[in-house]
Amino acid sequence: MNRLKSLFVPRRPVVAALALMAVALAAGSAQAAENGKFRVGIVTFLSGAAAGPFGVPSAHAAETVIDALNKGLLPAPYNTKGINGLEIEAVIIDENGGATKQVEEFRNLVERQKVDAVIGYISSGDCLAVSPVAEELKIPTVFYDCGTSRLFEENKAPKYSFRTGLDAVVDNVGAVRYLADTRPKMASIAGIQQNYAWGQDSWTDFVETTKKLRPEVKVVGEQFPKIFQGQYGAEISALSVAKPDVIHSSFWGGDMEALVLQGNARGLFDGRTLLLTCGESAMEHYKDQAPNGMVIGGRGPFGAFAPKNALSEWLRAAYSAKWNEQPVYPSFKIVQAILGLKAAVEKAAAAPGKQPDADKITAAFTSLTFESPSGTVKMARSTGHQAMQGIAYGEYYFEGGKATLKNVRSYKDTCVTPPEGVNGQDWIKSGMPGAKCD
Amino acid sequence: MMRVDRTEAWLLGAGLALALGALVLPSWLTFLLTIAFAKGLVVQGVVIQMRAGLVSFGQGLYYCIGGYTVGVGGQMVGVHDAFALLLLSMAAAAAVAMVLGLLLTRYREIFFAMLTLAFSMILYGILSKSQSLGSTDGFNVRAVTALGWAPGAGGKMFVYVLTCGCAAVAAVLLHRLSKSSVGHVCEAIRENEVRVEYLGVSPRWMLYATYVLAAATSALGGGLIGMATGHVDPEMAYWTTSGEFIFIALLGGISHVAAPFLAATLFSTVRTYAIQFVPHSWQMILGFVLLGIIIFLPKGLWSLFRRTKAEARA
Amino acid sequence: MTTFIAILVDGSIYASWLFLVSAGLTVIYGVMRILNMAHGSFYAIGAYAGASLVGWWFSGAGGNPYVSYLLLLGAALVAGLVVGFFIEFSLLRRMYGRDEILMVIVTYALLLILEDAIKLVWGVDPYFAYQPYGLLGRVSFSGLTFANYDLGLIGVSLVVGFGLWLILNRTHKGKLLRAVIHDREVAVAMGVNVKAMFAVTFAVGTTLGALAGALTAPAISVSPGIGVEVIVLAFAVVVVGGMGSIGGAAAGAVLVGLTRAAAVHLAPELELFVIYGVMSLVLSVRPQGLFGQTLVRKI
Amino acid sequence: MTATPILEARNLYRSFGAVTAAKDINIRIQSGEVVGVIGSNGAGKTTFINMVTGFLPPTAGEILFNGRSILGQAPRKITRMGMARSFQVAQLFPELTVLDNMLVALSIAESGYPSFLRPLRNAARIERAETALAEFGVAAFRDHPVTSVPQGTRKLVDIAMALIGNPSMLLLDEPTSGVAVEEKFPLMDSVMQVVRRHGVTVLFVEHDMEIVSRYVSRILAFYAGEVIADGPPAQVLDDPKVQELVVGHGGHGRTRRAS
Repeated sequence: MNRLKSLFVPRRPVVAALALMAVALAAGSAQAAENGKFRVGIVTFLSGAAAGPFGVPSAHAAETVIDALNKGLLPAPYNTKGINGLEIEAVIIDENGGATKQVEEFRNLVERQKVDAVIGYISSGDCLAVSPVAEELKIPTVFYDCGTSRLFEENKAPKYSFRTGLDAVVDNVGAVRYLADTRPKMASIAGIQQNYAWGQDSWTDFVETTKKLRPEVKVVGEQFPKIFQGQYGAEISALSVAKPDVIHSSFWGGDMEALVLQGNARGLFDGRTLLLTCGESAMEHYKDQAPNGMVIGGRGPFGAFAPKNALSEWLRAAYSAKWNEQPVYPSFKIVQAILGLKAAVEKAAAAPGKQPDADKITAAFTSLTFESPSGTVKMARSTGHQAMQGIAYGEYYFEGGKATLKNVRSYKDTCVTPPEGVNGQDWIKSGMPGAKCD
Repeated sequence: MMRVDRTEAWLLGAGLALALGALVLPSWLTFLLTIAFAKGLVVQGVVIQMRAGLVSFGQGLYYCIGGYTVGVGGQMVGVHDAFALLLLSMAAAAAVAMVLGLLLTRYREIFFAMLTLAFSMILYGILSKSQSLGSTDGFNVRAVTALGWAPGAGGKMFVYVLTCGCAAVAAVLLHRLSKSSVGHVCEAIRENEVRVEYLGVSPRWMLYATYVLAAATSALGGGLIGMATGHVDPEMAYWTTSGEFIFIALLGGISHVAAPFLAATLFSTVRTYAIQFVPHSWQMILGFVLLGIIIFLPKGLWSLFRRTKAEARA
Repeated sequence: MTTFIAILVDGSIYASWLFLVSAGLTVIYGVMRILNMAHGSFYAIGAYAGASLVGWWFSGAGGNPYVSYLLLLGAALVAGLVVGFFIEFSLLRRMYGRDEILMVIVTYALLLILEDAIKLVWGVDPYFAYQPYGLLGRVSFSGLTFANYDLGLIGVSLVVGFGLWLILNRTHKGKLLRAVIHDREVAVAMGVNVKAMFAVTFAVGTTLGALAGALTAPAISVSPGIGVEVIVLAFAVVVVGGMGSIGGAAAGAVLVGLTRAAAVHLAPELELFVIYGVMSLVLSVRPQGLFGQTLVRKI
Repeated sequence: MTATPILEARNLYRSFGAVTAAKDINIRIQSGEVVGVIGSNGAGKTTFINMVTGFLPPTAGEILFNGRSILGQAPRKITRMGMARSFQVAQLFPELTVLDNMLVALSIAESGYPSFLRPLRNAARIERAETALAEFGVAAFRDHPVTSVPQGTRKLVDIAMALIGNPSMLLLDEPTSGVAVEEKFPLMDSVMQVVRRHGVTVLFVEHDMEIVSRYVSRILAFYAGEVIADGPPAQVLDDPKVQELVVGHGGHGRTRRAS
């Protein structure tokens, strides 16, 4: 053994292996994007549970809109080709696998793929982890979906990080306002949330807002099943026993659809209102398995809640022509991010066909106002890095074989967004001072 | 005893060369290597146990403890010194391992594997419930200092050099362990536990020591990864993370102390390219690679080097 | 009282689901000593197969809606047997006699492959097969409403459990199988064709997994990742009950199911820990699980 | 026989469910004796060794080693007190070399707390291990992995490992089982030579009457968990009960023919 082992002193192998790996890595490292194209990293879930409801509709919409932009097919003001005349080249990356991996992949995107900007991130954990790296690497990064309030609380002076989606506080303040307006007799609420940050935060925001707007309402039950549990037999019984008037849930994806299906089959929603803050994302899936009158939201004026304008009509038509289904809110959100980036770059550019540097892009993006399928977007919070928009809720009805929205109510941005520099949770607790709702 | 043998000289040399590489390597590569070597350290924890015949499907537990200790130390306790944080990580992991080890060392084989998995999932559950620690979103790790010096903008470079240093020193120590009496006794336990008992030493005590040592080693890796990525979250303790460590351990094999580092580098590289070129089915590629290794290279990639050497000699 | 009944019924429904999910896992382990990490993928395959077949039936192809139950069973049977035999034949057959723990890792690789294969076949969009779920109506008692389909699940798992028991204890093949479980070397010496036995066992195990998936499909949205969530649960149940024991899986399922239902109703914040808590507790008292046998080493 | 016996068993009982593997066993062995244990399969010989070495707790009874009770002690503790054993099937570390097997045994014998950093292989240890291997005539297999050495060599290594801690008493569990017939006597010769040189008290279990009677001064005959005879070989082997229950059952004619 002694002699055998000494045969294998790892001299050359180590060197050889390292050399091999270095060669492999170097060979694969892409040439800089100085190929006359504008290279964008797109990061969204292509696998795992968030792929179906969010990631893939986002990736599909990104593909559709980037394709159309490169051909100059979008309506004004985006009828110029590509981004500032440069062809857009997208590098799509799977967001699955946790924050550590995402930080690694983000660095690869920037340093090896030499992307000019990154758009992406659904998971709040990924946003929180990536944002400081974006600042470190000085690369314009647009977070399009994650809703955590902590994004610009941990990254207090963002320069390269932008969020064109809304803070999750907006979802729940809007939800309570909708219930207060449409369900004046509501006396008790209960919640069922996935047991992770999103679900916990959503429920806290919802309950605290309810306490301020409708102090007489009682919280009669709360359930926190494990995320992706899929079976809610016991939770549904527990909620039935609690007999709430309104059941609030921040569920999404397969969990949400399973909850609706199982609860509906067991009569949980008979004579009660179910409110789903992410409900719009599965609008085409419920069919007659969801109760009519179920309140759903789209995390802003997105998807079915988007206003009628040239851009939203174009998106609906182009998306359904290509993918055979209606675009849902994540599709709208990623398009909004891409268009925001285009607007910023073109504002920063000295001349068409020229690529402004990252600092110019971010300077132009800050406090930018741009058009999107969801209407006009103002980057008006977190000193110009956080989009500010209103939100809408409505009731789901399945009639004549078609899903429709009724009783849609929109709440304007100033009604649901905390003032600049105020933490969302603190704002709610202090009774939402300064909210303008008319 | 303190003489440095050839392997050790090579390990230290490689560590030094790689650390100096910080000057010339592109920064994405140094980052990839930081993660790979730090993961390699976590995998060393898996490998130490594998040598003794135990396969932990929950090494993510200590990886996560290491990462969170660095995070909490910087964010909430106010310890910013990298060395102090890493020592704290290892101490925290060792403390937890000392308690859990009492129970776990009663189990072998898949029972051990499943119980380690369960404990790691319990930590995942606790962290997911802890809103003050950011629940499932986790939280960001503060930039670290080194003995009063703040690397500032060069922070990532510093973490890279630190990782190279930790990896090299750990590799030397683990190399010594593998050559030591305990290292061989652990192999003997894997082969025949009853006989070890009859020779006059407690296999359980040996496994206990191994378990605690493995925990500390993995926590060191976890701490370094926390510093490098600047973020920690409960996913670190999820069982699929531990699965990845086993993957890397098998990729490298357990016969040489450098193998986990090489395997981790290869793993990161393969995965990066798989994600880039086949974003929809990179897991499948990993699965086939794993099967291929089990079937064709049962002793890990390292056996390739051994084989070519042996053939050259013959 | 309502809460108590709710715990009992919810617990039983959940337990019967857990049993269906873990029965295949424990059968495979008992006979082949393979702790199959890819079991969740077979569950997912069954769910997808069932959902797509039922979806097709209701999207105009079919007539009688009640046929959909047969379609679910058929889908599980075909998918489970085909995939099971294929994997046994192409992969596992080459690996018998290897270390137990190595087989865990082999099946882990299988899990990685199957998860993406499922995605390649069915895509990431969810599949629905909700019609069979509502078809049976619901029943109300003491202020609670339950779906008859869920209650039917209890019956199905009783049938599956009893069927397995019957096969193992009352048929010749089953007795041979028990001989293999008890002592493989002796069984080989007795002339039992262990290879064929293994192939059949594996296929039966995967079919049970697929059956669990197909029967669950109507109540859920069949989407990527459902398999991975199931596997840890099934492990917990099997480990609690004693690996390789059918009765153990049943006992484990009942214990975990009732405890979890009780937690949901009485202490929702503990729900997340219930399963691992039960598992750690049982194992620290009885390392081999409730019904497991301790192996005494001969020296 | 007034000196304290090195090993004494008093009223030992052991049952496995309904099966009684040891029934009221009373044995006293004096230092320096070489005692043989005979009995057919299942007579309780190995159970006796397992109980004495702490591997198996007796259901009832008392075991004294050098006058001290060792009941409830772990095998490693008993080994450290000076009672070593070998195994019916050689218990080695198959993937390690013969030398490494010895070195592991040696390093454990040297200290109950082996070192984490000091190498297993050092000159002094290797020399001692080689000497021990040479004593048994198996030094040639030094660098072979155990899996590749013949059965007889494995048995010898197994015994060498038991002896390396300088025990005062050695229990040999069927040292010649699994060994080719023609190797049995040479193997026993070399074993007995070494143990005599070390002055170790030996108790050995053996099927083969001829081997037993050749090397021992006293025989214990086991039958169904009981000691049915105890005395010098000639006396025990002539005992009609032993003739009927042990020798008749053993079917050891083959060894006789071979020799």
